[in-house]
Amino acid sequence: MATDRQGFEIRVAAAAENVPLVRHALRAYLETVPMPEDRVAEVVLAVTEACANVVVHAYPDADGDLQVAADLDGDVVEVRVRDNGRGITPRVDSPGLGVGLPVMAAIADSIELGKANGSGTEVRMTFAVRDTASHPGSDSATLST
Amino acid sequence: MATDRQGFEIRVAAAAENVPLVRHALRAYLETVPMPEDRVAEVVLAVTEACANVVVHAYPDADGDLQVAADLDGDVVEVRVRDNGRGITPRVDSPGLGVGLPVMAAIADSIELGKANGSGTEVRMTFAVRDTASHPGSDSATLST
Amino acid sequence: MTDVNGVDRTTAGIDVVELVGENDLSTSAQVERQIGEAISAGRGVVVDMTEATFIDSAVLRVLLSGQDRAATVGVGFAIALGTTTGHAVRRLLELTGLSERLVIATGRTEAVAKAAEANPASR
Amino acid sequence: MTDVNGVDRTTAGIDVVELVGENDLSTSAQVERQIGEAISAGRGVVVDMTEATFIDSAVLRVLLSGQDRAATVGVGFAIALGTTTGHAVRRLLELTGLSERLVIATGRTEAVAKAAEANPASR
Ligand SMILES: Nc1ncnc2c1ncn2[C@@H]1O[C@H](COP(=O)(O)OP(=O)(O)O)[C@@H](O)[C@H]1O
Ligand SMILES: Nc1ncnc2c1ncn2[C@@H]1O[C@H](COP(=O)(O)OP(=O)(O)O)[C@@H](O)[C@H]1O
Repeated sequence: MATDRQGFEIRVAAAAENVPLVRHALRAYLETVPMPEDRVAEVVLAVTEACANVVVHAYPDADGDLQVAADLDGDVVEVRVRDNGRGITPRVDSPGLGVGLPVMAAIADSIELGKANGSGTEVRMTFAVRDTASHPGSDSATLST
Repeated sequence: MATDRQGFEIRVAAAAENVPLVRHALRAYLETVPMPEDRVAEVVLAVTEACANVVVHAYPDADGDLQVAADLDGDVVEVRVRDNGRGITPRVDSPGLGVGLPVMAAIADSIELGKANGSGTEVRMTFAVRDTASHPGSDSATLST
Repeated sequence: MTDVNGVDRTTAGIDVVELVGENDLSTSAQVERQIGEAISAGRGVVVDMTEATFIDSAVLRVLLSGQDRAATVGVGFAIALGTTTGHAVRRLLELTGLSERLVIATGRTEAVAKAAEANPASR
Repeated sequence: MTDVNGVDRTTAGIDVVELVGENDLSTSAQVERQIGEAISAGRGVVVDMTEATFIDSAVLRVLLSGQDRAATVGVGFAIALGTTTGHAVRRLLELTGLSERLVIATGRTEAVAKAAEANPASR
């Protein structure tokens, strides 16, 4: 059984080609906590969307870091995605599909967006380790084809 | 000087024509807390965007309520916008401009999106009463770097 | 609450759609219609927000799509701001970067002149 | 890590763009190019995601714009899912309502048949 407050931390340059690395490292971490496999896939999707936003939006004219940290606290995994960029800035001309934040909000049990120390953005998401009633439908991804 | 934990609460049908009512009631409440006038205008904008999302997205096929509550806790106003709708659901065909959530995140010191009890969405935003902490350093995010 | 918005027709082939007081998703359809009617009739548009105290992103969407439609049709389009324009209006334009994307003038007269420049009816 | 995606040309005038393993914003431009080349050449497209374990919204955007472009040009477009398609792929399609907006088939053969129905080259 996993001990509380096991931690995970990674810091890479905010570049698209690093997002798979972050994802794989996070997935490896999540495999050490008692979370159903399908739920791990969803958490990894939500965190990928947050990382993609750092790559696409945080540093319009410069290089910068992408940091991801995760902790298991009791039955809840908290993941924090952080940058030192320009802070959340609405864009009417975003190159994205515009579903990143709502996808994160739909998957996570809660999501908090805050200003990181100094500058930049911190996205904090929580996910119950066991797939309880807090997100109905998340385990019934029945796409009939 | 305002006492802590002064409260504000309003509940209306989730309809576009009620959003101005909520806005005016909230503005009247905010005028009782020591917040600069321009900052009140921004808070009211962020809350309007959250209310608009309830009207546009929360109840696709039904009627429902829009609830807004606010509290002053020390130097921080917390506003909660709540519905009992379908929960945050990403849409690629949203009729909106897609800047609602980022506008809220840019204006608020922090924003949390969570599932309301049972069903629906709760958007919780905090705003420092005095404009000091509204930018850098407002958050004691603890990602050891 | 929200004062009544109106439309003035100028001699320069420009309709002035005036946003008075607060406008949001509850009035944005009306604003969209007023802008659309002017453009459909081949007239340019000024959206006068000198007396606008508040707009939300639903109104912003209407402004953007109005400007895009005017450009497609080939008529002028400009926004008028002024000293009595509300802080929420300026803040929203600024936050979203639209203060750079929209054609914005100080006061109605300057806005009408800017819109008329792009307007075939006035050339 | 991400396996290499490939493109197969079928006899039915359909190119099959195969997404293998994980795809996200780091590979979405490549996928977009592959889809775009097929459509530009007047061929229909099947995006075979039967072996796709993961996609993000950057890939979703490419799928949607591919389908839109195919419809504009008048060639077929379909997605193939299968039992080995990853949970994250199905969940993202479902969450965003795209499982209803995209033409989705079970397996490559059925997807090619669906795309060929809409494809002038195969009629
Ligand atoms: N880390 C970030 N730094 C700066 N801006 C951000 C960040 N994350 C999100 N944003 C802003 O929030 C908006 C909404 O993000 P999202 O829902 O993921 O849609 P998309 O990225 O497709 O536009 C973005 O367009 C961007 O303006
Ligand atoms: N209260 C809510 N209930 C359900 N879905 C919501 C709610 N608020 C936001 N959403 C979802 O989040 C998305 C992003 O919201 P927003 O950034 O305000 O953009 P827009 O409303 O213009 O699409 C919406 O398109 C919608 O799918």
